[in-house]
Amino acid sequence: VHEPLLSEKDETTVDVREASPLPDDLTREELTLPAPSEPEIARHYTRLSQMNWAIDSGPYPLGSCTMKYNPKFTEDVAADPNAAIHPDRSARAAQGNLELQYRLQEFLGEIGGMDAVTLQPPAGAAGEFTGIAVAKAYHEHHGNDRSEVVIPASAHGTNFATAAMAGYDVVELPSGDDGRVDVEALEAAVGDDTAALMLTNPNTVGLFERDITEIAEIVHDAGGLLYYDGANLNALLGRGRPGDMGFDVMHYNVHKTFATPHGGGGPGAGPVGVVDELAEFLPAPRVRETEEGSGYEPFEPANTIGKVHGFGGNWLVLVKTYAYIARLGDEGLADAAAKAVLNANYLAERIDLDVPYDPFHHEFAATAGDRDAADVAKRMLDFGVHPPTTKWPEMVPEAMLTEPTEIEGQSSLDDLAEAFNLAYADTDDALDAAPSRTAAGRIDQVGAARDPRLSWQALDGE
Amino acid sequence: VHEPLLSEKDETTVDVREASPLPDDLTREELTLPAPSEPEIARHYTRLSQMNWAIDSGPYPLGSCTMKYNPKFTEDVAADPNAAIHPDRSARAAQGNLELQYRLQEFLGEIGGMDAVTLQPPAGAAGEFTGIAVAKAYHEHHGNDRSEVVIPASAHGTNFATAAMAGYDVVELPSGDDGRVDVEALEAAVGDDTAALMLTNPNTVGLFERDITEIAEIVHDAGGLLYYDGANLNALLGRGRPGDMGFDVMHYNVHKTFATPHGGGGPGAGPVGVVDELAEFLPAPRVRETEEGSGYEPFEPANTIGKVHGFGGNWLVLVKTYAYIARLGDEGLADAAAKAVLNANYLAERIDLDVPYDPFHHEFAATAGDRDAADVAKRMLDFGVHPPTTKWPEMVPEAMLTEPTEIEGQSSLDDLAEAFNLAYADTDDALDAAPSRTAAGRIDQVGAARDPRLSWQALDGE
Amino acid sequence: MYKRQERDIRAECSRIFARNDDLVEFLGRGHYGHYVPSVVDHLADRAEFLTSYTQYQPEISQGFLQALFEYQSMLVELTGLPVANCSMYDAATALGEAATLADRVRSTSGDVALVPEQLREGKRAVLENYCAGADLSVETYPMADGNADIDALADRAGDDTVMVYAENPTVRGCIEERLAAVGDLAADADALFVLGSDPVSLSVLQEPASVGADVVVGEAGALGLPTAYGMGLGLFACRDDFLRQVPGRLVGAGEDAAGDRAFTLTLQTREQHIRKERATSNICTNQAWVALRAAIHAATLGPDGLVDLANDCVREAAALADRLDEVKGAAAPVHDRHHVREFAVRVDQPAAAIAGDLEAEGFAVHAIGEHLLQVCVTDLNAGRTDGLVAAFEEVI
Amino acid sequence: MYKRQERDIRAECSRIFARNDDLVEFLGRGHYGHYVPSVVDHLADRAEFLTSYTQYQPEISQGFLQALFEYQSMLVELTGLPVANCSMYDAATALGEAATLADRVRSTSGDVALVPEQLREGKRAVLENYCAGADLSVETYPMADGNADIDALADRAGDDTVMVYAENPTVRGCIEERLAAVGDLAADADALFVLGSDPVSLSVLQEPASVGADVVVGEAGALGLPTAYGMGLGLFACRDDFLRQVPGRLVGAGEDAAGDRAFTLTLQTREQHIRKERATSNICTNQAWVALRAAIHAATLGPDGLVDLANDCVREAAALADRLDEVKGAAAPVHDRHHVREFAVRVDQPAAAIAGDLEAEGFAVHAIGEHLLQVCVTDLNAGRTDGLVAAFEEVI
Repeated sequence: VHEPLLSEKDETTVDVREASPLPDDLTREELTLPAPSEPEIARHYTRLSQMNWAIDSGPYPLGSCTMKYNPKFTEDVAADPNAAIHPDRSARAAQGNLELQYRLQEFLGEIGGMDAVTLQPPAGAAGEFTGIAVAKAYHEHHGNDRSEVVIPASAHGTNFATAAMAGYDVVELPSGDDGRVDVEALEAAVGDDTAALMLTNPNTVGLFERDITEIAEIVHDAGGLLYYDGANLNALLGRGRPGDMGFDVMHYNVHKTFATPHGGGGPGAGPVGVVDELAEFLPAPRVRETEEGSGYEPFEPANTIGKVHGFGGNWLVLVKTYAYIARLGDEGLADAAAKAVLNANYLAERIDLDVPYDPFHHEFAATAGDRDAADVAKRMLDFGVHPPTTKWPEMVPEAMLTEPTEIEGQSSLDDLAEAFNLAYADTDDALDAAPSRTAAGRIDQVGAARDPRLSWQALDGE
Repeated sequence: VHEPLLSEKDETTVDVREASPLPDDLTREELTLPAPSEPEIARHYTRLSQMNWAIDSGPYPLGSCTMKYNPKFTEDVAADPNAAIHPDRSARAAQGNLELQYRLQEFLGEIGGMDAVTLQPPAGAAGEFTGIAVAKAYHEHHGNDRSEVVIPASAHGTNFATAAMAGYDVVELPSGDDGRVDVEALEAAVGDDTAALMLTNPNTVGLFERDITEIAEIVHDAGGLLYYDGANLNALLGRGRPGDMGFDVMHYNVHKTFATPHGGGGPGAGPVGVVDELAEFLPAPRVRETEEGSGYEPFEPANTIGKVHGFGGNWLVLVKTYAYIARLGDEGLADAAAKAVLNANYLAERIDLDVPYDPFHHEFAATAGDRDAADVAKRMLDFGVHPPTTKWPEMVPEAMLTEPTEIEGQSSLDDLAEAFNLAYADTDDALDAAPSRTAAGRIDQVGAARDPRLSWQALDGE
Repeated sequence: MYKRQERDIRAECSRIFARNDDLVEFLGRGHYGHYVPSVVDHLADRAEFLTSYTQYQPEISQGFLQALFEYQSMLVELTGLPVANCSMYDAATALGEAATLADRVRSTSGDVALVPEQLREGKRAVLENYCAGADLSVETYPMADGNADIDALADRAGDDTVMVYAENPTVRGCIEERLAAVGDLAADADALFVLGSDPVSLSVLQEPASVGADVVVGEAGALGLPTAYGMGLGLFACRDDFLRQVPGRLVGAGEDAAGDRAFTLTLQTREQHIRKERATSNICTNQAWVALRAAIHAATLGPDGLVDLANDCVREAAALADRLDEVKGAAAPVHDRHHVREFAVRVDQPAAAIAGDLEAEGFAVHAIGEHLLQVCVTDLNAGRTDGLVAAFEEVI
Repeated sequence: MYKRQERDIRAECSRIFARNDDLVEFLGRGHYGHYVPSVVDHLADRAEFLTSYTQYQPEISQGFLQALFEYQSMLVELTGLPVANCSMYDAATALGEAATLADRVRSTSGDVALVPEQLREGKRAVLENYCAGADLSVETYPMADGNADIDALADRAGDDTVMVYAENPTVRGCIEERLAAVGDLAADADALFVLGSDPVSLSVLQEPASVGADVVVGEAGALGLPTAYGMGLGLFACRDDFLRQVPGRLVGAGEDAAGDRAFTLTLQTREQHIRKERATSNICTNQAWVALRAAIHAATLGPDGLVDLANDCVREAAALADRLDEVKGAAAPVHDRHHVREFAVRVDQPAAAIAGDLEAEGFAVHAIGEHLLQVCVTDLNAGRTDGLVAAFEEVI
């Protein structure tokens, strides 16, 4: 299976200066790009799409990345042309969009147990950056010049990168033997320099941080803030709220928690919720009801950090988020979380791999033991499923971090388990040769990185 | 590649009487059907779709069936919820739909050179039935009780079946040596009993009936009507109009001529155009401007044959037809026809098979000679294209009736030619074993017909 | 005709369609709108389905063939009959094809197709055209309080009868209470019993096979299609005996060269492209894609959802009739029967005028007689009945 | 929060969005709407694209990887720079990332990012937040009649400068006439020259590489996206030297086990999931699907269509400015430059009041100063300029 590059089908060069009303010194000379017909375009992208796995193809149990089915009707809601207005309209002329933003702020606040929400961050990592920037603004506003952010070793890479981007030093907190935060280590790590502790709960091996109340107390006593990474919020819905556990700031990953499509990498959305004390630092604008209560208006929080996106973030994604939450309601969200946990536990029970840490919730980190987790994953491709996240988190050797999510039925979980078990038990040769039933064979990623060819121009003459 | 039946994934039985507000003697006892979740449904149909060739997959050169690319925007036009009204609305409340119907009637009349058009027939064959019924009503109205319809041997099977459905005897007209209507044979065949001659022009081997004026004279002199089968109208656009050639009745195949999607078998639409003398017999209602000219109204032609569809036909398809014609305009339609002819001639030039009849227009009937055309076709599947229509028309031995249409570019025509040539030159064993690269191997159609299993219920216990 | 940009055509058509009045439709009479879940559009619109041709090369058409096989299977369950084709154009043409089938399989015994007195005009008109070619005449039998008048039918049916047609629900939404008697009468006359219905009603009403139906026709577009200005999906199912006389396409299961199950169009020797003037029908292009939509819609509902939807159609109709009955000058339902979705309303004033006044208030209903209206309620307009009742009170 | 049916939510949201006024928007300032051909939606909405995840298993993700590779290639052609990533969130965050790149590659020489005096507020605010973490300060350089004031910039740029940012077209739609001079100044200061633009403008304007741009950022959502209430697609391209310092994802061509060309995410050691706090950015989820849309849109236009579109943006802006200039009390364009899409208008009366009055007439324009409006015309609203001119005449 192979589809030529568009440039291999056709390249057309236009003499720009001939065509342009502009003086020659303001224009380029020519432009060379493919000029396919609509039928050629349709076939090109149709074929490409057929060379691509998706949640609509089958199981996609990427632990922590959380890939779940996206209800189709949310696409129709977001496609409403009335919603696709320019962001620079006056508030008076954009009451519909402002109302939806307001409603979603309210939904998210309620779900997270947070007092104020911004929808602006265009992805989870942007949400982290926003949250940490808000925390920083808070400390600075109160005259505290804190320099460190504490992050458990098992945390997402984004946590570390975010803290660094915000100008903080990172203090890495080793995991306890049970896979959770080691409270004593935490006590040792936090202090006057601690701006925040960033925590994922359930954590990245699916374990609930049982000592969360104590953890919150330790951080707060040191004058730090507690940051909730929303990556695993989907496991908690209807059973607990970060705000109620003592978290001060959090971000929501809408594609992980609220089934917005991931689009092969994005767009996402990473709204941030905070407790009252931090609300005045949130990005501008937020949306509130007008005083007369007859409409909605944007407003600038008193000590806003400014902006984290040129406009209001990834609007179309936010609309889908709203539609998803409205569809499920409290009851449906709680069901989704419960079923996600049930499915993870059922699947773990059915596979032959060990799962060192438990009781886990919506995901589990199995270990491939003396097999290479990446090889096992490649072999799973041959059995018609997408494999789990591999070799992460590092606390589990040859980890296969698995999250089937609530959407899989029993037969699909059984298929997944079978793929796990067949691949895990397969011969070394079979694993080395895997995948063998896919559009492309095993790709030499080291080679690709050694000699980067990042455009069709770079392939010319090959 | 295999996707289980929905019933193999799940079957759920509902106790209808328990649930129903109706008395038990008016209801069924139970209902047993699959009850999949939305994710399961999405995956089921996504996988099924991926097991299906389409014009968006690649070349689809089905001669006479005419399969061409359908511009995507026409789907959006047809999806307008404002257009999806109930057919029983008053005319006053349906002015938009009536206007579009009126405009399309006008477009089609102009394209065909016809004085009056009905949009009601829901497919080409239904158009034929309508046209022949109109012809019959015309004859009966004038006191002529004619019993025969003359049809060239090379015509579509629908022509014969239509004439029989309308209660006519079929007189089959053998083709002349040049593949066209034999004028002498025609003179011998028509007479007082002739209600109509049904003709496809260009005919089904792509030849233009050069003697059309003489043919028309012969039929008209005998008191018969000349029926134009619109299957190949796409070859004539911008170069000739059936009305100008002496045809009295015609149908339009909108998916063949105006690129409406064929939907794996339908829906289509088969509008019928007639000359003035026949307008009073068309199905009811048609649409006209109101006398004040401020709006549109349905009306019943004076001696209407009644109805050929419960309502106004396949509305969504008609909307796409309108949008397509509006997009291309006269110029674009003429271009499409010219390019279709050019493409057919280019392709014929590139293949190693003989093409006995020429000069052909938009399609040609190659002959596989001493190879079995159906086997060659199966082998072509392995080379990534859809094969042409095979073994028809019968006047060409082992015919491969090929119509690339205007949408293919040169590289795609070259791919097609290569598939033709590779398959045609392949070994008998390879042809027997073909196809070998498809989701299913060669299917035993004789066996399937011998032991018909037409539902999953019929498979139970297997 | 000058060439225009797609953007301009979209804008133009959008303007044209906006000229349809913004009405709440309480319209039915055999053509129904139910909410079509979004997933139906998204899946049926996949290019591999929408832009494919008839499955002449089954090896690369397994997906659509399987979907149509599943559609046929759903109809087999709903009708209790073992054979369902993979679509006709609409209910009216399916009825026409049933008549020509009757003519073929019962040709020695007569030339009359009996249909109920209360029947959609358009459906009857289509039937007449199909019957004309087969030299059949269409005649009616009377109805009694919205149901087939069994006694009158017994008097009428006889040696000249090749087909007896009944509908359940009837065009006025009434549930037939003595269908088995109709079936018996047809059998006694050696006529085919052709029953008209739709897949939503069939989810709860008596199984056609159990009342002796030989053929079931109807509007399967009640699933999967919006009202779409009358576009439809002809349902056609029948007994095994008629397998080789069925009009339209059939998908069957078979085997491929490797012995694996595979699907294919089958029994094609019935069809026009092979049998020409001796074909069972001239149908070629059918409504395959609409059948796909109906199958997807049915899957989203599942049997529970189908039964719930049908039951709601019964309950909502009864509830709305009760409310309209309270309006002074209106009486509903006219017929003392159980109803599905719709029912007739008797009004003191001229019905056409009232329908016009209701339209001015933003509601569309049928005027079906001098003093008869008809009102249809489904999940789509059930939330707007308050407005309709208020409008009735206003205009009567 | 109670659970609702999809149908009810669709109806509710439809009602909510209908509360946005029905305005003809002449709005731009860096965020543009062009007509997006229907085929873009149909193809990008294919579930295999829309519902896929990041391509961590390239063997079953070749389709999206190739599409992104083609997107990168298109940007390489448009910018003349050899490296383009496969998306950032939007123009503002891409600018922020450019600043942190400058900080990393030029960290020894200073801590100032120089930006034009005339710059979108929001873009600057985002840049400030990115700079804050890197201890950079954002400072402005003056503009002269809508272009960078080269002399003032020469005075300002120096050892403390790590980056000089310019836009072409500027936020007021002016085409910069001395970009090469800006590039020289930046080079002299050993600062990165970061140029902001968009793919439509780049189709005709000077190739960034030819004027010395080190990095190009901007809003690539001018292709493929409607205005979408500000949702965007961050364009990011740069010189080869910075390959291992690029933020965001890169798709590269490589080989599979059979030696066939295959695509994969590459140079991932730059990224947060491997490099953690030493990553080039914290970006993870990006705008891949929007990049796919932009690539499809560009393919539908082809180079001819792109150049035509850009040229129309130049012509329409000039024509509209001429017409508004004739309105008494208005003068346009304010700057004596060539414009793409948009231009400033000086009005005698207070701009905010006039913008409000225009809104009441159904037209949205920007008020950008006490007596300054800004008007943006593209293919989407070019057919409505008569109305805008008439409204100007009415309200002024």
